[in-house]
Amino acid sequence: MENLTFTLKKKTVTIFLIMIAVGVLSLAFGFFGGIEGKRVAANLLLNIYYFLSMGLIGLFFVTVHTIAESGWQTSVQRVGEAMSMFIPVGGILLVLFFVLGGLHSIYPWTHSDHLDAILLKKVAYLNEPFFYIRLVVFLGVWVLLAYYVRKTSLALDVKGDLKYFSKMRTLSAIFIVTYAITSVVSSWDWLMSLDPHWFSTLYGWYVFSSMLASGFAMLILILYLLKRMGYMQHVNDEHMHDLGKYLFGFSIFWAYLWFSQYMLIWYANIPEETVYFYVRHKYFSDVFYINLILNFVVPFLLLMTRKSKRIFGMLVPVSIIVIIGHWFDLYMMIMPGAVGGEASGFGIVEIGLTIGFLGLFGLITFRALTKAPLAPKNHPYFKESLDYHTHY
Amino acid sequence: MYVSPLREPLIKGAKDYSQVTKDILAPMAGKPSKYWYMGITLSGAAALFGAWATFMTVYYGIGTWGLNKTIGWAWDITNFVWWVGIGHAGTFISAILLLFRQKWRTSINRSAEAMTLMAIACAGFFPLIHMGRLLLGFFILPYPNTRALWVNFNSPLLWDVFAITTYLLVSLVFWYIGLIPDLGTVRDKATGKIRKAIYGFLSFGWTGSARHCSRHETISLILAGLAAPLVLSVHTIVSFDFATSVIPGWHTTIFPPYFVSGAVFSGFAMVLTLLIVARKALNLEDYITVGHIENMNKVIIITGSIVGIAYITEFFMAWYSGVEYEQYAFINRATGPYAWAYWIMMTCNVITPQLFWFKKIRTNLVATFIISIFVNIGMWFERFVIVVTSLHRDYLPSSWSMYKPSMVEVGLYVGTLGVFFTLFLLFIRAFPVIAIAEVKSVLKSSGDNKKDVHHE
Amino acid sequence: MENKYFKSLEDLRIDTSRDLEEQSAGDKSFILKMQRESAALPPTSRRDFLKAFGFTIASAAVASSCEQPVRKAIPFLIQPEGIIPGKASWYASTFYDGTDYCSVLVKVRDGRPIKIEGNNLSSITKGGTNARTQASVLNLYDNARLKNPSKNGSEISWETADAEIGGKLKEISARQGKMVLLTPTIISPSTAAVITDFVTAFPSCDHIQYDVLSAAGMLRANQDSFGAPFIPSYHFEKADLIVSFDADFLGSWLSPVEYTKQYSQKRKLTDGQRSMSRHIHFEGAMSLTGSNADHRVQMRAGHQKFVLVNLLSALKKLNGESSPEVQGTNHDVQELAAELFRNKGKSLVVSGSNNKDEQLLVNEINMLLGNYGHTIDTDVRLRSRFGFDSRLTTLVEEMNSGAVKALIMMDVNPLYDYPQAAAFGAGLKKVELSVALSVVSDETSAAVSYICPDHHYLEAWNDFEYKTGFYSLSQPAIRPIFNTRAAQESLLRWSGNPQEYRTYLNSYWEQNIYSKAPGFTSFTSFWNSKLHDGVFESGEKSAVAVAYTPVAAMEAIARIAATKPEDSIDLVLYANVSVGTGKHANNPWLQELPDPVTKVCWDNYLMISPRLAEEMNVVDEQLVNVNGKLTLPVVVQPGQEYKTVAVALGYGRQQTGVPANGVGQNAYTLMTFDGDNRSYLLSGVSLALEAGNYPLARTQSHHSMEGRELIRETSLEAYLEDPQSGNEARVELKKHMKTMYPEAKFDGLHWGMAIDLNACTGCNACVVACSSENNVPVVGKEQVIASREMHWIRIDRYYKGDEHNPEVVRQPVMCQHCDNAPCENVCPVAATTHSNEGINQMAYNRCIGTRYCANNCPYKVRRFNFLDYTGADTFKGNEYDPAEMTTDLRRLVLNPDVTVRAKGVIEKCSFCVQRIQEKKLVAKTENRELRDGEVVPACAQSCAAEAIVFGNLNDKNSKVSQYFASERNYHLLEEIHTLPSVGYLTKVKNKTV
Amino acid sequence: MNKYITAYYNDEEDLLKGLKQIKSKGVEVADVLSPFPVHGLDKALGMKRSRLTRVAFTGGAIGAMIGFGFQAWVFTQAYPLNFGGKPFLAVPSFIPVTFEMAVLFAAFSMVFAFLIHNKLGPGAAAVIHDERITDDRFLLVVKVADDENTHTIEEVLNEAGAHGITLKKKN
Repeated sequence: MENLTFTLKKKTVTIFLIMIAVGVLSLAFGFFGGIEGKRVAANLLLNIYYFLSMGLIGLFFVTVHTIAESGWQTSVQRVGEAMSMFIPVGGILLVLFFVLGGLHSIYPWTHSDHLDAILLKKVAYLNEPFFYIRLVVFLGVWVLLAYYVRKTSLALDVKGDLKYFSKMRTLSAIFIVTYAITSVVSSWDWLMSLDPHWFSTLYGWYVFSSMLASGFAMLILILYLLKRMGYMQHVNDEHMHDLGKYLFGFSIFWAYLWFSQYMLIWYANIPEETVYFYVRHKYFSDVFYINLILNFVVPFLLLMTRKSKRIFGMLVPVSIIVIIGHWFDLYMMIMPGAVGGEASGFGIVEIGLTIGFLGLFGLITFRALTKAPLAPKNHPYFKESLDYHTHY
Repeated sequence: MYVSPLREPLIKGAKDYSQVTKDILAPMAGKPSKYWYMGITLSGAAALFGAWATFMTVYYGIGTWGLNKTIGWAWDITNFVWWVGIGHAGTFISAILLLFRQKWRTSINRSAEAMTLMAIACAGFFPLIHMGRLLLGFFILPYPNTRALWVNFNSPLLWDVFAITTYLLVSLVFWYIGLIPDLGTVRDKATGKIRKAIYGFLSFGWTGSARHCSRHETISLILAGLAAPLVLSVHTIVSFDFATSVIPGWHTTIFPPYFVSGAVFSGFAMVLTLLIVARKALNLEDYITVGHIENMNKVIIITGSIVGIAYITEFFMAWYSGVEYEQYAFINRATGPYAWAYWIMMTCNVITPQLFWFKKIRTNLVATFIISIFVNIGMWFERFVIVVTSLHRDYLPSSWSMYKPSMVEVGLYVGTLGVFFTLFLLFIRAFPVIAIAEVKSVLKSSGDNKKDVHHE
Repeated sequence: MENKYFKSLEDLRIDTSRDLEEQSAGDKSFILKMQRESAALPPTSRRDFLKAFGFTIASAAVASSCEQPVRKAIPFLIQPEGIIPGKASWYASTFYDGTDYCSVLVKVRDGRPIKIEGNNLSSITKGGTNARTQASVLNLYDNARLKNPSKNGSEISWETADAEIGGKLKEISARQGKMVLLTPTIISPSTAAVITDFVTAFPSCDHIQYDVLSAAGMLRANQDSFGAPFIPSYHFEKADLIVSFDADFLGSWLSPVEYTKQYSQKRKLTDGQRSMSRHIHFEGAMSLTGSNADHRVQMRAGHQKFVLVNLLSALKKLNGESSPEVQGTNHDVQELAAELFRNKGKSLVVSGSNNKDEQLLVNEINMLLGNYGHTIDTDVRLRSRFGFDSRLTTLVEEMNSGAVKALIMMDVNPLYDYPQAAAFGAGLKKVELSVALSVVSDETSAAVSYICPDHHYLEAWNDFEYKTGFYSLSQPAIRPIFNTRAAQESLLRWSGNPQEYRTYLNSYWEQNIYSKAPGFTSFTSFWNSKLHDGVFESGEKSAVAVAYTPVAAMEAIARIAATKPEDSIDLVLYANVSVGTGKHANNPWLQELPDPVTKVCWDNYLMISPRLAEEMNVVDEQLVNVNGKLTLPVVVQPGQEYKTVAVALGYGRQQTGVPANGVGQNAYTLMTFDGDNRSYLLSGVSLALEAGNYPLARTQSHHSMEGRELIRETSLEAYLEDPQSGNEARVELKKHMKTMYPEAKFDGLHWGMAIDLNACTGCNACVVACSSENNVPVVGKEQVIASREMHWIRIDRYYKGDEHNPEVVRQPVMCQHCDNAPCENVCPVAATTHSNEGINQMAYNRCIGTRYCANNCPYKVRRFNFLDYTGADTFKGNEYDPAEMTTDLRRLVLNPDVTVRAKGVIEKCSFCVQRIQEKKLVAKTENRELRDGEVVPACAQSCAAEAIVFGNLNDKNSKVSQYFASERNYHLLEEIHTLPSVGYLTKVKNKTV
Repeated sequence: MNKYITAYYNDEEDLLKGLKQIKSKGVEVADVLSPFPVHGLDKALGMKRSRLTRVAFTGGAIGAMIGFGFQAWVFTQAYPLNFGGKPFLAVPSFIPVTFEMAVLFAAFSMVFAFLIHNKLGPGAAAVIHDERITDDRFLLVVKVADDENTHTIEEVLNEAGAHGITLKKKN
């Protein structure tokens, strides 16, 4: 049997630390380099939300497969668990961000002294105390569940008792149900309310689909890195193929929801809705198309064949493109409302901060991977996962 | 392939291949039972009622229905969407579960697909009959005509024409391609000459050659890959019928995924309704086990909960939007003259499926049967609420109105139910209700006797 | 791609315009040329063959689905003179039915009158019409028309009739037997002369004029006040303050078309007008006029006289005089008096009462306010409504006593509309010779021995002097359809004059009227000119001068002051704007016309106040018996005075035809006399609940705007301060009007319509005009109950505020012709698209009836042919035509320019596209641009208030563009960005806020 | 000419094992007939992966192009009409039909390719070696050249545990 204990090399840690340093420096540049505060705040929100969501998708990956009782994913389950360990970090950062002025700087509805007629109607929901209550509830639930899922999973591995397996299933069900609600509502709170006049019922699911695609891309990327480091040899082409199918499928799913939302608003052309895309067309037309190309056209065309899903040579570049693509998708969701058409931009702050957060996310995830064997050998479906081959 | 001992067997009883063939072909053999005759008489009578209603509609006009200037659609489109929704389970089971490697689909996919085809046929009837001038219905086809006039590609109804047609054709092909190996089995087991000739013709010359098998598997898989987005697209486009409009309660962006989810929800409910009866009547309890039922119930909880979240999202967003028309539309749903329909929908679709969280209930056949009927009813009312309650009080209060169905509309609905059950009863007699070849392929790994085979 | 097929009339026009430049040919050769051209289309190509092939394949279905050809298509063998196929002729004429008067133009297509429009040359009606005038063309094709002279129900020839009736008359005359000629008020000078001739020939003959809507109270009051019975001219356009006591002057009082014209002129705030009249209305039942008032006061119907006494007293006090007061009316009139006093000479007080004393008080008030000579003109008098009710009372007595030997009834129906119809009927049986000169079979014609059917007015010659010096003419617009004869001619014949009435009329005018018209070289040129114009206004004044004496008024005050207001339930009998007196009850358009207040059609009912309803524990449609005589369904009417109930007259016809027979109840049976006069008010009515319900057909069932900004409103005060007031939302909305794709541009024409909510009174004339112009089917009561009425234009009526005393607002709604039309997007077969002139157009023969467009229309203006209402369906035997609108006779009214829609097809307002095309063609042949105001849709044409303006939005100088540019302009539901081509101007009420 | 030997197994695992053994003896197995697709058989028989996916992709691409192209042609060239102020080239509106056309073409091109390529179709003639093939037997077919010794082959088959070894001739 291969080596299941992952050790983080110094060199790798150094790389992550350098990335974090780049992030800190560009943040400093943002604050002192004449960049508008709103833009810096919006970038912070973007990255915190993006990587927090990746952590959540990691947890989602583990839990959804647990309740679906599928066997194949057990061999990559640890990666998902490790990703989920970013949730507490991201959560704290998010709270800090809101508390330390982020909320006031980019959310128009917080300026309670000059609200217009429409916003006054929404005060019962869009007010700060309630916002913070929701924030704490969402993050609290996520952190607790991430912690317990991880703990139970490790216990199952150590003790091999099937009662942990059934506890795992219960926890997973609880997470899926709560996440179904909290992911939607949190996206209204943190993203949709940046354009407080605008509304779309699909929004929550749209954001979720975006995060789903990018989360799986990240999972593939981490798996690839692990394999390059010589670990995870039990993961074969078939597993990669399945993950590739997810990436392919979720990219199409994202495009489907994007189209549904866009087309319906385009079609009815009601000003209270079109205002959202109007601004995006006017000031962000480049990003508008980049978004579609990176997130739909590229994965759709490149991952269509069976072969492309089975080789890292194709899967990894596509994953990177998708991660970049959904970063732009979030950019599209956040910037017009938070910063506005004129003040938005793309430069050192955007790139640097993202690198920094990527480093932080990588560090946390990889450190989490060192804490447990890379494969849950005592998982009842682990054997199934090894003896796993598909014909398609 | 290794299968964890934790998993329950998908096929009960220690069967060998020959036994599987025998068991599944049994319902086709011999004379139909008394119950079969009773069933077909009843459903045939319902279909005749529908024929009368069709005549009334075509001859006297849509005025024989309860519609009016404000409410241009009611039972017709409600039934249409309901049937289309039911028609989603088959393809969902075959395509999406296949892509997600759910082996338990093999016992139910054949009948679910057949049900899909029948439901789509029933569904397709409503957009036709709802036309004021059915005889000119061919106008919706983009054919070259003397006026050089084409159709309106902006219209969701036109998209429906393409979507429903494509879905029907692809589902038919998908179902039939899957049926070919089994038709070979029927042919080879047939005793009469005529029967042999007919099934010989239908089996397309299937021999079971490894080459054919391999390509057959590939094509099934790609068809599944095509059918999966197709099945999403169909109900998505149906939802566009409403969501593209400007009517409060119709125009909302969540409709596409919410409709798809609702469709799968109602489709599984109908599959359950049928199969709980069929497995008993056809002695197929070993193939369609309680485990299968439980799995379907899990799908029902998930889709039911998604639908529930969508209901609540819509309601919240109507308030959040600050648009008075939106707000009124939803208040009116919950408290207006059609509030009863709304609460039936809420009870049947959101509350009752939650009972499936209890293992006792989701493994209880009677409870499952009852809840599946509830879901069927609830999903019908969901469409009724969307169609009628939204229309009857929209923008200008001067035009607000009420709707009451007429006997002719009842007749059309009952008629399609009659056709549906008639076709299903004929299907039982004409084709194997379970995919024999597919069951055999998982028999070793998931049969009851697997432990004897794998003693590692 | 070659452009061989006419995609629109556009192409057609372009093709032909070149030829027109070559030769300025007449219309006929132009059409021929066009046909020749279409015959010379290029030969078919392979693609055409394929298309044709495809067509053939579909032919089975096509054969079964094509519209049916005209059932009886008979070509002209010899083309009649003056008829050009496809081109309308117009004749000036006059509509007068004994109550309503209107100078009209008759549109005739292929020899059939198909549409009535107002005559702009008349300075009385000034091109305005009302619903009944618009509908009168359909009476021409009434299935119940009397088709032949008859005797006791069997057909006879005119010769026999003349011989028998003439002989009998001579015989009776010889023995000095009493004869009576019963007519409505005759305003025709020549007919009056004919009658004079008749009475001269038969000296024992008495001419009695009988008005169903009587003004005898006013006639008598004026007799006492001024020494002569007359009805003056009122000038609402000159009044700054109008106070009306139950006078429904926009609906039924005296001359509603004329008054609507005057009233709206003073109410508009367009064209720089910055002031408007203030209208205060006292009434018990909610009337059309009352609902338009700036300030409506609920007054028990029977308390009017007391309020008038108090008002007079208050006014006198202000004038330094004193007059008695009456207690117990709950109306403080001090403020009103002060306001009136401030507007001396610029105010107008009117009363709808038929009580002499009340009219005397009104005279005194107006005199005190100095309104005579300003807003009231006694020199030019209204010549209609000159009947004295007492004369009929005497007649009935005499008939029953057997004194009357011969009774000739011309255009009257006392057996239906006389309160003691039974007594009249009993008396009639004792009359030796009874003759009816009616147009349509009715209760009276059914009871007489001889029927000598008269022409319908569109078949007849006639002249009128509606007001002193205001003459007008009628001329036949069609040859008599049936074997009928002018009533005047019958009288002439029986009095021994063999002249045709036309000749008689001609010579009458030559002798008596011609002299009043200076500047004509010959009578023929005068005659032709006036016949063309339809009107002649001589400018003469009444010959009899009058002088006021207050004595009678003082006596009236004393009489009233001696009584006390009672706390009883009062019943108001009123004539509505549709069937009115019931004379035209057999007109399906009028039957299906929703009442402007209750929105009920096809029935009359008992309007009661919400409070009384609550006390009696009744709800809508529950049956209640009135005075033990009549059982009626209830309509709970917000704004109705607590103890005033009301019933419309004109229903409950029994012997005319389908659809009038049996529709509603005859409320004339409730009517009593108030002294000498018919009383439209009953005090002390008893109401008793009866078992059961009676469904009413109502086109609007929800009466609140639910707080939506559908009708934007402001007060005059606020408007003068800020013209945008009431319309602030538009400024805000304009800022948010973002779109995903650029707005469509229309080069050339972009049609638009503006509706001045301040002018619209809700009279419904437009609804009938639209039905008439556009062949809108009548669907009958059951279908209206099922909410399937077909009207292309409707007048939404909402109540605002308190249920017990709400404000009423109205809004005409038709297709808004949205430039971002939600309906067009969704039609799968492209049956409804946007024209390059901004019209939302409907291709009926492409429509397959999915109703998707109707669902998607936020305005709900699209109508669906649920059943075969028109008989245009392919299948036989499935027609649904309860109003018998598809008989061969009725179908003559169809406008050939507008497709008759088949079962299963959506239809809606087209902005009268046929009129647009017609005028465009005219402009093209005359080689000029269309002029603003040249194209007038039927609704705008019919509107006496001129509330509807239509024109080209691309022309910044057009009237509609100016309206659109107004701060008052807004669009219905503009927040959903449908970009309507119809704009509304905010309603401004002259009220203190 | 065209002689062949058939033999059957009762279990797919025996078949796969036997197949390996037979192949190692240098006997070419022409075809295996089975009641259901046996996993690993394609590899054992050395079959190439099906190219049906390419057919499907091509069909789908053609369908999409026809769908989109036709709609665009109708709305911008053949008969441009103003529907509710929408642009003539209303791309979002064209997506649903384009998608459906792509799926329809992909599915049908592939199904027809499958049927034609495999000579399957309504009423296509089938050589039924053994009626139990579609029930529970796994039959293998070994083609024999005219000059070949059938006996050795039969021996090999027998050794590999196959039953019912029969020599047949094709007409």
